Amino acid sequence: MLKIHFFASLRERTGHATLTDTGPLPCSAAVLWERLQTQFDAPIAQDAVMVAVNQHYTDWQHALQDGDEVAFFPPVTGG
Amino acid sequence: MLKIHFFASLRERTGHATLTDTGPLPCSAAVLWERLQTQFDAPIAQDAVMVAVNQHYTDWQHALQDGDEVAFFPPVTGG
Amino acid sequence: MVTLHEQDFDPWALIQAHQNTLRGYGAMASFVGSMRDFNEGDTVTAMHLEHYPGMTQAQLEEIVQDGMQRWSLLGCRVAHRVGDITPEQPIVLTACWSAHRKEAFEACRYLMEALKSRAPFWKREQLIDGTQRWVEKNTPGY
Amino acid sequence: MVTLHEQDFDPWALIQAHQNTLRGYGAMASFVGSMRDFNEGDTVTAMHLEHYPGMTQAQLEEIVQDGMQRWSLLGCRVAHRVGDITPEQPIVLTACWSAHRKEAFEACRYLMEALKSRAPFWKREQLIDGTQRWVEKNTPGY
Repeated sequence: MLKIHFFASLRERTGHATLTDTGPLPCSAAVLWERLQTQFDAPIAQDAVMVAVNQHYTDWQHALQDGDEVAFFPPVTGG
Repeated sequence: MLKIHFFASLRERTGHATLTDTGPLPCSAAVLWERLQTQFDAPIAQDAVMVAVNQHYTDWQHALQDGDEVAFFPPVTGG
Repeated sequence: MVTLHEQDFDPWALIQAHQNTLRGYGAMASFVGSMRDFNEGDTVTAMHLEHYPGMTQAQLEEIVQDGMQRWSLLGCRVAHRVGDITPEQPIVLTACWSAHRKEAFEACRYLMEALKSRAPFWKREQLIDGTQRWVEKNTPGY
Repeated sequence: MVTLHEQDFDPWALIQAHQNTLRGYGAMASFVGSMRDFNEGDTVTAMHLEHYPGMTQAQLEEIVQDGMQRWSLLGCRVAHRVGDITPEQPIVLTACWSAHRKEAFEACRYLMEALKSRAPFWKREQLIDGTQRWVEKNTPGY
């Protein structure tokens, strides 16, 4: 099981702050992203989406494990 | 007539905080420096001596005029 | 030291308090970013700063560790606002202490650039016409 | 704005007071140089800062004008101690305000480097063994 977070404009575009995924594991972050599309209000490309797993930046090839916390968000704009 | 100031280590090495020079004018700052040597405790080379005329940096070729305020000092070390 | 602030903070008080814990510094460089009431041609009346609780603090501490490894520093202080902000309030503080000025200047700027590209904060602007928008890009830092 | 101080000054109070006169800034970079109790292998107990009254203020104002011409700045604040100083007291403050961070960072560092090479100040150190010496060289800034 994966716990998924969306932040900022991606939270609004997906229509979700958090989701739970119970699909087959391990899978890459990219595969998870495709799997989630059916739950989005509209399809969203990977472009300009950042991925963090267990609160560390990673890439779309990262192999997700049961219990991981996965976050998707747009480029950061703090400071 | 020239009003001359010495600062920091040059004040101590020349033995003077201020001097008045009544030699022939115009003359260059370099010529003035040579003329002043007789009033120093010991000869002092131009090396690493900065020159300011009327409170602006200048060079040893600067032609001094009657009434000028001439300052000689070592490289600055503020900040 | 890294802190997140739900309320307005005084950058000078944070700097002074941190400096009181340090010895041997001869140089302190600091940066404070504040909210402007103007962006991309529009008047901005307020801002909301969203972040990723948990990841934010860890990322900022990692950035400080990177700076401490890269330069010879005696201390670093980073503070960042979250939540609702009004114009002229400070958003971010980075400050570095070192024996000599070169290290403090370079590390302070590095912390800001690293924070801008890596710390999980997102700004949402409230415009004077009542609409809201997410800030999409950062101003170049170099 | 440029000021010389015969007594200990609070850099944060000067920054805040100057900032209160400004509008539209989003970035403030500052540097504070403080007296260390250690230099070139020796313990330093006190310092005297000599300057060239008259030339000092004019030089500092010229440096600020150079910075304002070279970068798009909303304000600059420079302060410098003169006279007798004890360890940990601030010696110099440079601060710059701009719309975006690049200009503030670069101008603040420029002011310090220009001041280090052009402003007529000289430091005389009092060592722990009772002797005095003139500081002969600056630490490189870049």
